[in-house]
Amino acid sequence: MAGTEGKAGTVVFSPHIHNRSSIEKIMWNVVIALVPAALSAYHFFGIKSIIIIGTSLLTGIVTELLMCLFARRPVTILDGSAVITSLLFSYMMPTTCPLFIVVSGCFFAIAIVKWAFGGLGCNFMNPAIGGYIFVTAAWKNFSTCGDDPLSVFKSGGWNAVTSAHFENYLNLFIGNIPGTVGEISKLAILAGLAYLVLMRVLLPVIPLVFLGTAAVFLWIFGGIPAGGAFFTGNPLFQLLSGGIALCACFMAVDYVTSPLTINGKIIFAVCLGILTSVIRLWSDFTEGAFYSVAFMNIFVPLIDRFTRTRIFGYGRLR
Amino acid sequence: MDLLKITSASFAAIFINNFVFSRFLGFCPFFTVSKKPYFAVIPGLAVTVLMTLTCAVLYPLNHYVLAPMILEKYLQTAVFVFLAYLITQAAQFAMKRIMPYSSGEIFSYFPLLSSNCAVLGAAFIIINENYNIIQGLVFSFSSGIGLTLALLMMSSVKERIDSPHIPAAFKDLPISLISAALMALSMYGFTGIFK
Amino acid sequence: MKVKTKTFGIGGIVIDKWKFTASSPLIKTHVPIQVRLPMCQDSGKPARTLVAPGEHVEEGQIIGEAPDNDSAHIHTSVSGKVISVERGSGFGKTETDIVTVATGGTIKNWYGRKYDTDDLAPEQMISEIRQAGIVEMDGGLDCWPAQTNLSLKEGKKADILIVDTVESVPYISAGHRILLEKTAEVIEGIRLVMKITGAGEAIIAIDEDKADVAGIISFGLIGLKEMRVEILKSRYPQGCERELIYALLKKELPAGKVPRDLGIVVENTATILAIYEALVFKKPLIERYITYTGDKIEKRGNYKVKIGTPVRLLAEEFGMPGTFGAVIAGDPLTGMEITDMNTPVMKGTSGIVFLPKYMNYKVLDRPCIRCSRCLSSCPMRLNPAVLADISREENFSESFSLGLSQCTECGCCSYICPSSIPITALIRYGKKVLLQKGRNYNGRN
Amino acid sequence: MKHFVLGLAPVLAVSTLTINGIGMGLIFALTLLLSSGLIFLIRDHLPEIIRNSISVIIIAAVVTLIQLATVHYAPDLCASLGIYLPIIAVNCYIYYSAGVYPGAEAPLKTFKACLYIVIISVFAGLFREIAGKGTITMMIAGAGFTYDLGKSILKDISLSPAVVFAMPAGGFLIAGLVLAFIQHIKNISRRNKTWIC
Repeated sequence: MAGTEGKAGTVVFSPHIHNRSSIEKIMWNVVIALVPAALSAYHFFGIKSIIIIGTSLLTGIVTELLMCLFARRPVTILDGSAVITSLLFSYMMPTTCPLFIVVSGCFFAIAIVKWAFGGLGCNFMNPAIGGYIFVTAAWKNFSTCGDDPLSVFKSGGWNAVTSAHFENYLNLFIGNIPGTVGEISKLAILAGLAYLVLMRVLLPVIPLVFLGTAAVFLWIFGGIPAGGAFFTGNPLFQLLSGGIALCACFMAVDYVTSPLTINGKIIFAVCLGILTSVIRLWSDFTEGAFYSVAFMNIFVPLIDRFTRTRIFGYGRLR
Repeated sequence: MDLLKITSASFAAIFINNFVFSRFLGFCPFFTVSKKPYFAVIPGLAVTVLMTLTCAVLYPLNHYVLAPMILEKYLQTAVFVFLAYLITQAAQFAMKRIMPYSSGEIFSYFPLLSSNCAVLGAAFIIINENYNIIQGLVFSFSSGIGLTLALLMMSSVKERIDSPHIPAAFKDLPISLISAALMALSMYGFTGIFK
Repeated sequence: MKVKTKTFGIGGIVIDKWKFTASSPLIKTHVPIQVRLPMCQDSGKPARTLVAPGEHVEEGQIIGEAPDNDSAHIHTSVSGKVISVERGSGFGKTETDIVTVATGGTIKNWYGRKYDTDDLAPEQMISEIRQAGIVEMDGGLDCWPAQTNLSLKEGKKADILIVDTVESVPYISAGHRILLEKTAEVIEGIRLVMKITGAGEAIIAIDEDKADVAGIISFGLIGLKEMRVEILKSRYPQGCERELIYALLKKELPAGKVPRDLGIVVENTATILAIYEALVFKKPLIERYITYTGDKIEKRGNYKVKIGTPVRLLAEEFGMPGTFGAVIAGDPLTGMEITDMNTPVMKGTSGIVFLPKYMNYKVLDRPCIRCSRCLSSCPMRLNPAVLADISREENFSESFSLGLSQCTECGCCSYICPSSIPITALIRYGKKVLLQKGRNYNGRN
Repeated sequence: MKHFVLGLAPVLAVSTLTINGIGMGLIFALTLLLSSGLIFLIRDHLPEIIRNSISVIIIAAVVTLIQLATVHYAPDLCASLGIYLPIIAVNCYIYYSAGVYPGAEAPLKTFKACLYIVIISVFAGLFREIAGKGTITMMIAGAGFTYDLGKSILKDISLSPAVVFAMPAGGFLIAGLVLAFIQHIKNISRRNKTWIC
């Protein structure tokens, strides 16, 4: 019975009941929330996208198994975290991506970013994002998409967007555009987020603040790089193109790599929004959301340290 | 316009050409930093002040003493190293006088001497790149801020990599190096912003 | 009529109540054939044993003398012969004497004569309460003796008496039944406690689940201006004194303080009834109401049992399910698991609960995924996962700023943790080690 | 061990080309050998108050000599090593083995460390160039060769090199992984002796 295991065995053991929530329930709920994006990828890209997703899944699961054996831990494939990482990683890859990049990125994500730190819950960076920044640094031309609306906008401005017929917001929203495997359909991503919120897996604080901040920032400064004035950006186009929706709804909200308290989450998300806009507008990279999450993940323990809640009964002594 | 250039140069020195993540300087403080952010920021700022000070001393020395006498080829390294050593020793002494209680705790595992390669590296980079004195000062100051940022990042991450869950093979230095790799990769996203 | 319900701030959990026995009336049990009486049933020091094997004892006789003012006397609950005095540990406490008495002899009628309490001074009443060995019978194992809770500093008076009838924990319903069936006695008891402490006001805090009680109490309070009823939201841990005070008065109890430092006295229903009986009938604490409950128990209900009755005898009398996960003394969230069925009912035992197998807590101790559920369920606004970590590593350098000693061990974090980390048990261990190292709540030696 | 690894920073910084790695390793090892040998000889005869200062000056002098020699014999190598050549003078492992940092190393250990430094530099340079650029460069003072693996072996360059290994992040990564491997072996064999000693 519950009680006499470990050091805690020497004290009275309580409570004796549990609400029977588990890591598996949370993780597989996230996997379910990721399924619509895969379906949309199949609908718009056909079998190519499924090959990439499948390769990533296989690599992820095999790597997880190997790392469990290497670290002499119980095999944790069934807890679903490796599946989530592989799915998210494959969603960030373009359909033209060679498979060896998918394999090596997914291996890096799970073996180095997650397991070198001790497995689930110990990593400081989201594994999928870690894999993404690795492959974009290693094989930039193969692992980023050249013809999605955001790249077209960045290289040619709004005229290029209209000439490529990307100005239809409905198409952008549904996903009838070129892009990476999972990020194209914002509808599918939002459906997944809605499912997670309904199942009480998470509070939508980070996605809303992240997208809101990015929208405001991109509206104010969006016209500057092209030589325009302030307040001439097009936040709707910016939010509907690129991977910001995927990033905000699935990467930034990762339990392990986001702050604990609500205040911390808000600070985190505001920084994410600003960094994403800065990288999108001025950097060499087209999509800043993933890089900004990678950068802010480093500061999460610091944010946690500075947003501790005031303990009940502290601070009002006498 | 000049101000804009200076600002962008200093931001580039902080984010893109970060001393730790792209120049491999300042390793010793970076890998020995503690988890308390206070203990990362104070030494970082001390190094910043030290770097600016060293630059302010060494730059005129190089330009007005060594260069006219055509000695820079022969004496530059020796003079720079020795002066930087003296300045760091003096700074350490001064710090112990200014804050006798906390500095003992901070600098016991973090001797300012260990930041010597960052201090000297800044001076050599300034000479190598033919910066003028203003550029040199801005560069060394912002590089110091970049080093402080790196220390802050490492102290933040220390909270996770000090945990007992890290596999035995990766404990301590390997995991710190891998974390540094991930940090460097994430800083890579800023390329192109400050040219 | 819509009553505005009050509750505490952040944290807490909503939990299924499983109050199967809320409608079963209080029943007096048979006198057991033997009782086992541990000499330490409260948070104070163990009592000194006064009897030897073979001696005859009368019901209500003091057999264990409290060494100081912060401990409680132990009385024998039956007349009979002392069989043995043995050393025994367990019950989550240090090793103490356990006196076993075999029943045989007269059964006293305590309710024969009513004593007059009007001309008793508060000090006299407190000494009578001490003589009766009354403790706070709120279900916790470390229950304070009542006289400690009631005696304020010299010359000081309490402002408010809070009567805790909340019972926010699952299963337990004895307090509810006491309030329902012994309303007059409880109100008289409240009057007495107010007289002892000098409180000018009494607030009876009632859970919104117990609407029937609220009506009856309000009816009983007609004409008593100094007492009023407050309805509280049904949330765990509403019964903890810190949360209760915050919910009712919006006052935070500072760290390291007890309610009586703020002029507040918190008493629960069972204790008030015991104080009433001790003062009016001069009856020591030898019986208490417990809830005997669990799945598939025919005779589950609220019973008046002699203190010291082994659980084995209760199980023989009321039956027990064929398979069960655990037997809990007290409530399932803060109580103690019984591994030895000879464990007696003690002064602090509020119930005996047979948990079904599927509900039993399993320690999986998976890695923490930082879901922050424990953080948002903690009523003390702590970070339980981090506290569990530092307790596990015995690294207490930051224990003060993280508030390790502020944990009330309510069990919300363990209940809600998806990784099934035994957070509460780890924190309890950490507090114990910290205490052994001689640190107090503010981290100084 | 910690000082040794941290002292490898200049090797990590320049080892994006094979020849740079080899050159840096040799220069580093030579400096270490000369300076710690000289300091070991005279150290005990110096009064304590100027001991460290003299040690620093000796190290700087040795580095200057080696720098002048490099400029003379291989100016292109000196140019590609850049600031990392003079920076060796404040390398923490050299300070450590010279006794400027507490806990000086025995001279025999310094020999071993030199050997390790050369091996590590060669392999770091080779691996990082092959993985990051797909070439092997052995050009020194205008002589030597550059061997393109992609063109000569694979013909069809479908497996493009991972640029990340030529970047600083790749240096960190390789160092971390190699170190982890060494620690793993150390844990398995459970030797009490430290790795380099």
